[in-house]
Amino acid sequence: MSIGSSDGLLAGLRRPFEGPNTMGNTPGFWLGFVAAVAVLAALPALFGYYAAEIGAVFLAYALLGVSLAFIWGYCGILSFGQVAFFGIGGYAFGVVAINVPTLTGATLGLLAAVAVSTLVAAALGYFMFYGGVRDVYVTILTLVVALVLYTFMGQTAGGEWAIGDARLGGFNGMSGVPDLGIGIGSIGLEIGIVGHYYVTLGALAATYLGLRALVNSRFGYAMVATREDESRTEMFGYNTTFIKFAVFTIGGAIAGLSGVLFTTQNNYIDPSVFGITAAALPVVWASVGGRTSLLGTVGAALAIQFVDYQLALSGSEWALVIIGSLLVFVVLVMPEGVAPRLRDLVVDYRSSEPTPADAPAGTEEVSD
Amino acid sequence: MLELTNLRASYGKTPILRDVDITVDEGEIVGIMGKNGVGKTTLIKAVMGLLEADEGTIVFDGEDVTDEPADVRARRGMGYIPQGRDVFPELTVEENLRMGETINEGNDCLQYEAVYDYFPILEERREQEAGTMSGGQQQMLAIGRALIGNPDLLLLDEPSEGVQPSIVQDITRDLRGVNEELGTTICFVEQNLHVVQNLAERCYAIDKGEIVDELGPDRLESRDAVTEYLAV
Amino acid sequence: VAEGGLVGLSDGSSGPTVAILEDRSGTFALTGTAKYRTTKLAIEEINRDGGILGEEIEVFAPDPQSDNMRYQDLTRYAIYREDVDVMWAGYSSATREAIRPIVNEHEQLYFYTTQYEGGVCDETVFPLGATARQQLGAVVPYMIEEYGDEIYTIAADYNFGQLSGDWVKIIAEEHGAEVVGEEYIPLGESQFGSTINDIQSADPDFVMSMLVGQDHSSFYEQRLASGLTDIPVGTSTNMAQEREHLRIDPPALEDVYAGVSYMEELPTERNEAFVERYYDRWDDAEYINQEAQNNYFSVYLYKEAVERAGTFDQEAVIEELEGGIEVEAPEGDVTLDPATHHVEHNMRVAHADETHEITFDDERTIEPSFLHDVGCDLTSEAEQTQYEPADYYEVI
Amino acid sequence: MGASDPTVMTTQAVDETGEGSSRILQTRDLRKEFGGLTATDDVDFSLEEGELRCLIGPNGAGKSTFLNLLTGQLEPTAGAIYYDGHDITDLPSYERVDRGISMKFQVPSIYEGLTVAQNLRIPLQQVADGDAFEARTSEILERFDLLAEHGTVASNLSHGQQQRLEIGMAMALEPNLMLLDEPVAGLSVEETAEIADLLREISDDDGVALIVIEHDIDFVESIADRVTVLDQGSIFREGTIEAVENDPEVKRIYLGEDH
Amino acid sequence: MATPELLNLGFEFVEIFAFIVLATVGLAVIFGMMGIINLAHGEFILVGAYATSFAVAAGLPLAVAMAVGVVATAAFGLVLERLIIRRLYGRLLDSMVVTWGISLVMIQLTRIAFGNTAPGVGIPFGQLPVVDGPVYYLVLAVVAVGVLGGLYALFTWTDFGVRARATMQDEETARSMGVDTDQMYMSTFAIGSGLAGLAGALYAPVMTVTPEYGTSFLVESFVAVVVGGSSVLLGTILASGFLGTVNAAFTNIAGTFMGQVAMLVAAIVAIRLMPDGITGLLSDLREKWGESE
Ligand SMILES: Nc1ncnc2c1ncn2[C@@H]1O[C@H](COP(=O)(O)OP(=O)(O)OP(=O)(O)O)[C@@H](O)[C@H]1O
Ligand SMILES: Nc1ncnc2c1ncn2[C@@H]1O[C@H](COP(=O)(O)OP(=O)(O)OP(=O)(O)O)[C@@H](O)[C@H]1O
Ligand SMILES: NC(N)=O
Ligand SMILES: [Mg+2]
Ligand SMILES: [Mg+2]
Repeated sequence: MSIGSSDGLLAGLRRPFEGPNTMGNTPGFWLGFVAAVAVLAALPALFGYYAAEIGAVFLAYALLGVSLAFIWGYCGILSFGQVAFFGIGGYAFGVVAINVPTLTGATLGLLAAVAVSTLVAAALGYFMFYGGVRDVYVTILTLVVALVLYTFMGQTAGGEWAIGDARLGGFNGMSGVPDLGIGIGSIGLEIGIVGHYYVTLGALAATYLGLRALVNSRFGYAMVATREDESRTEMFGYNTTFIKFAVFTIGGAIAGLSGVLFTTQNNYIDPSVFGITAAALPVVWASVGGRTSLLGTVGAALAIQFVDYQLALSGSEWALVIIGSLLVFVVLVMPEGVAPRLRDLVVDYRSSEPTPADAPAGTEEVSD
Repeated sequence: MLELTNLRASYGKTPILRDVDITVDEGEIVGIMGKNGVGKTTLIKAVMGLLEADEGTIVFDGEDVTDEPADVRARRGMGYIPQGRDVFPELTVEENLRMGETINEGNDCLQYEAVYDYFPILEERREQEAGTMSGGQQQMLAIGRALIGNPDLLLLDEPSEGVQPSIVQDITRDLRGVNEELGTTICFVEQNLHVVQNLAERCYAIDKGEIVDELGPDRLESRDAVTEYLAV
Repeated sequence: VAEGGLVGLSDGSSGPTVAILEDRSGTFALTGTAKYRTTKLAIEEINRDGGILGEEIEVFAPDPQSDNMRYQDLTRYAIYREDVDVMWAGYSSATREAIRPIVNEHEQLYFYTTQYEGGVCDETVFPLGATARQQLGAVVPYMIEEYGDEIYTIAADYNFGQLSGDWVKIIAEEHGAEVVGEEYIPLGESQFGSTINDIQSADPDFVMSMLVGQDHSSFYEQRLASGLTDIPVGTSTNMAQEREHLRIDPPALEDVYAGVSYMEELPTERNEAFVERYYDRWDDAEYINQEAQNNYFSVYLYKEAVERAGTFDQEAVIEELEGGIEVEAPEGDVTLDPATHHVEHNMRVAHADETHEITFDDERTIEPSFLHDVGCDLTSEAEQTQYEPADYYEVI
Repeated sequence: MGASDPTVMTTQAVDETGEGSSRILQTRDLRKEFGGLTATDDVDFSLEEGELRCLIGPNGAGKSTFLNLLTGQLEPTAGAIYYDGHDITDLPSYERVDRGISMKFQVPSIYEGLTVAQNLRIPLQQVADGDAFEARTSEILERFDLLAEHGTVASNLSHGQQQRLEIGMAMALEPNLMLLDEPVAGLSVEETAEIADLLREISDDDGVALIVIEHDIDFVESIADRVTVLDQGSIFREGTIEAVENDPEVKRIYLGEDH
Repeated sequence: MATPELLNLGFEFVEIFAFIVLATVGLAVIFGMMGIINLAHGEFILVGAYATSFAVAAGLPLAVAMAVGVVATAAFGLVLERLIIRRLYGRLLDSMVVTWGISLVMIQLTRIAFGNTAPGVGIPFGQLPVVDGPVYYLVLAVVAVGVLGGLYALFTWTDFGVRARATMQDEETARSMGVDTDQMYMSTFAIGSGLAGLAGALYAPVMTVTPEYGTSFLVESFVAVVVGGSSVLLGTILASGFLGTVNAAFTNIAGTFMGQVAMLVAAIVAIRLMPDGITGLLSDLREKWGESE
């Protein structure tokens, strides 16, 4: 359908990323977007290694959040187990990179980790969706999968639980995970603290743009239709089972990537990434930021983790109380999350101006 | 029995009912007809208390019930048959009927047999989950459920919708029967010409949320007089 | 992520900054609170008589709340932002492992004081707690002598428990005894029905318990309710850490024998004086657990080393620590082993009777670790490893 | 009808059983049981291309069930469905739609959260894109008198508008066979007439075959080529509206006396 | 297998079965009936346990203390329903997020208020003669079955039960039938909470009562509800039986850990094979073969 005001080269560039399924289809939005990325890119220069090291972790979380917003907000699949793919990605990288302690290992590790988490997501997705498992049962099932991994990894302390030189390490976790790197043998690029920060930032931005393009494509509409009413959508000739399967798998791949970025930052991963607290975090970011808003989720992830971090430094016992209350408050007051609420405000504000045929309308409308 | 004076109601910002005045006397059968989306259901819901009146008063049985919630009005003796198939889908047919007794805590309710006489299919399917009944069967269940409680005032929203012609005729006849035998006052919304003509003693025509005409028995006789408010 | 040659930003004052990352809430608060308090006590004592090299010691001590993620954040902050000269951090081995990569990457002087599985051989890490070999080496032979040679092991299912289990096997073999049954219990589990059944049917001469955490401590109530108290229990973890003998009503811990380097009940003048100072400073305090005492004396170890080095520079201090230092600890005099960074502790067997009265039956000093045997010598080569008994012994 | 063994049923066979080769839909011994209840009882049904057939019958006769079997919403207990001479009995719904069957449900089911235009896009993007897409969109909006509402969220439409939108969405797929379950239930006489014209048009101008379930007998009169009466799961009568209407048995079980 | 081992296995089953049932019933009512995914279920259990522990510490007899635990939790649930939960009906996933927030807050507040352990409660009734285990576990099993029976009667036979179920399915219509639906929601939620409190109270003697106490119930309860399926009470029994058997068998063969994992894996497979739970499968079968009553 027609896209708002579009002429000239810039508009041409924007076209694939815009449509009624995302909010911010204006030059103003894109200016803001570029500015935000620029600010994030400047942080290490301003605050040094420390900011880079902490920031990279937050950005990895944000990427995890995006993987959930995509499948939950756009296709109605609430996975409470995104951390499963996150963790699998992290451990898989560790296993490969520890066994091949060269740049080759780091490179292979990245590829292998994403591949493995994608496959696991595909397997689980096939298992669930082609088995007729639906809505809340998907949610609980994914949560249970994460908890199974938590329980299982927790007891891999014994020496027998090793893959090559890589000890799974049980509750103590897997330490000595090498850094990210690209190359063969010793030739190539070893990615240090600052480099790692930029890689993570780049991955996040690229994923965001990619998903924007996807949700505004024909497939994007199919996703939204599936979310709104599955049986109806099937009656319009869509294979909704496959759509959900595909979306879930893509989500798993993204989560796996974020897991690699997280693990290589800490050089360490332990089973707590599969625990219920960790499992709930992406859900929290998506609900607070607005599950139908990829960017809102990113913002929420960064903000919430930053607040949590500050509270941790202060050593305050009240950290969890505050985070929890915030969550309850937001969901009660803004069921759709912060970003869509802001969007609605803007729409109301502009309501005098004529809105395009397919301008966002109605609370169930997807955005960003 | 029922008296509405300049009643106004709306969904959010959009006003639906404008200054509606209606009176229904004890033992009367009053029809309300109108095209789609003119506010018939809204009116019935406002009477039942499922929608708050913005202005005006609703007097039932001599009491001002304007500010009472629906369940209190129901226990005062209002029986309601919603438009569409609002049976409790996961309760059995019998449990649905049992719900009908709530309105006067089971006192002087009809016997189930009485209802089963009207709609034999309900007895046949006593144990079936209501949600799996056919459209028309659900409609019959909804009517039976309202009758069980033996209400003083029966509110029906398009009882003929999706019901086969012969049973529409039966229902029309049965409702007259109920009205005569139990003295139940009846107020119903309809678009089906036959029902309006055969059931109503008196009829209001509603358009765009306003009462635009009132038809006595004589004018109800004439097909044209009635269809005017259903068609044009 | 590793990056060579970092310089942390320095805070104004020239005095030493000490990080105390000990849990005052969460799962490990029970032990962490006391660890924090004894460390503070030692530092306050030192500051009161003039500090170190005439400098006041400054303290950075947020509460990590038993959360390993928080530990990682706080460790980074302590190193980058507070530029700490030394840190004490963590109760569980899992916590230690979570921060070890960061500590090693920044070559940060770090005291880990919990009794632990043993084997850590890092150039800047000083694991001063009694090792499994020391604690089990004290209690297992004693139990074999007293009760017989059939042992049933139950241990927390993580690295610490697993390795402790291996040590029980090794020591049993050395003393001609055998392990007839073994079960590893997930941390957080608190129902022992099936475990107790299995023990009953194996009917060992005694049980070795390396259970960890309050959830596990309900084993003792269920032991009592199932009439298992006729089988004595040896342990390296209970009583001295989480004072089960005081938290649980008698006689649930009747005939529990703990291999310990220290317990608050230790009837020596030096200890009684220490205990008195502690409760004067913290009147709401509940108990001084074993690692709390380790924190206390290791602060004095650090002071001694700095004064010998004449500087707070970490490399120099570590060199002095490796110069063979001895301090008068509440548990008795202890010496730091230069090669392995571990401590020769005075090991005892503490026995709880049906009223949970503690008596100390046996006393000996034991080689801290097998690290010499596997060739860990941090004085000659800088390593970052954790060795395991399997690296040296034939573990069945 | 002489039902030959379904397993050997082929396009050829269909043609032989039917008069002429213009048969678009046929069922063989189609059966659906719910527990002890037989909702569809060995139905042999067939429909010509472009024909407009009305399906009437008592409440609970099995009309909706029969339609749901055709769309694949329900799995038959036994029997077979042939569309265009091909056995589609085991095809999933979405593949049946790909082959040109589309449906409107008994209760209006549109995407309540989406605008009219977005609703329309879901089926339309299946068959058109680019300028063709734009063209078809406005064409359908116009034809179903929804141009003014194209930006409105569907849940705020009136009952009648929702019915029109849903038929429009079904039409967007450019089907050869369209199934409608009580399209005018709860519509005013006026709107009923509009829908009637629309359906005749779809049948005559677009040559789409239709099966329409409806209780409003006046409506049925105004549109049907032929009428099939279902009762207790099986075909009770079939023929022209006049023939059926005047059948005393049909009066007894369905229409009632005063008709 | 020799008889004593069989007895032990049987005893283990009873123990686990009772645990799953008691952990689940409260959730079965709140999730299964009201469509609220209560991730704070564990913390409701926690309330029951703390109330009981402190009541015992205050010198009340155990039975009374447990009653206190149940009532306290029911009251707590009532307040929460009025303040927060009632805004979440029909918002399945939102309810999940909100209640998770609530559970975070509750765990931490418990820690801040009561420190890290509640006073211990001894195990009553001593030990069994034949198998080595507390008599108490048998008591738990009896209570579990009793509770399920009582609930079944309440929700299927009494007017309250029918009205409550009707309200959950279609509030507006229920109200127009004269049902005070607010009160239905409140009392149903209070019942669910009270049952959670009961679990907390009954297990206070057996498990160490820490702020994380509730989390050890959460997994079993959700898995059981989901595997049980739409008809919640029957579902709870069947699911508990199924999961309990798997868990007991594997625990007996391969230890606590394998028992846990085996149970979870069994649950995953079960959900895959029976997307609508055991009771869903049953009604499908009835639709295929059985009489349509
Ligand atoms: N929940 C709602 N929110 C907003 N608008 C509504 C809502 N329900 C109905 N409306 C609008 O209010 C108007 C009156 O609706 P109502 O259902 O009373 O009409 P009606 O006369 O009953 O129509 P019908 O004959 O189709 O039942 C319609 O224009 C409808 O679109
Ligand atoms: N899922 C189900 N389980 C049990 N019985 C069912 C189910 N679905 C339908 N039925 C029964 O099958 C019969 C046919 O139902 P169907 O909905 O096809 O009737 P219909 O002809 O559409 O009636 P109406 O004109 O009232 O819509 C009815 O008796 C109904 O109760
Ligand atoms: N070191 C321990 N007890 O984890
Ligand atoms: Mg209406
Ligand atoms: Mg039907």
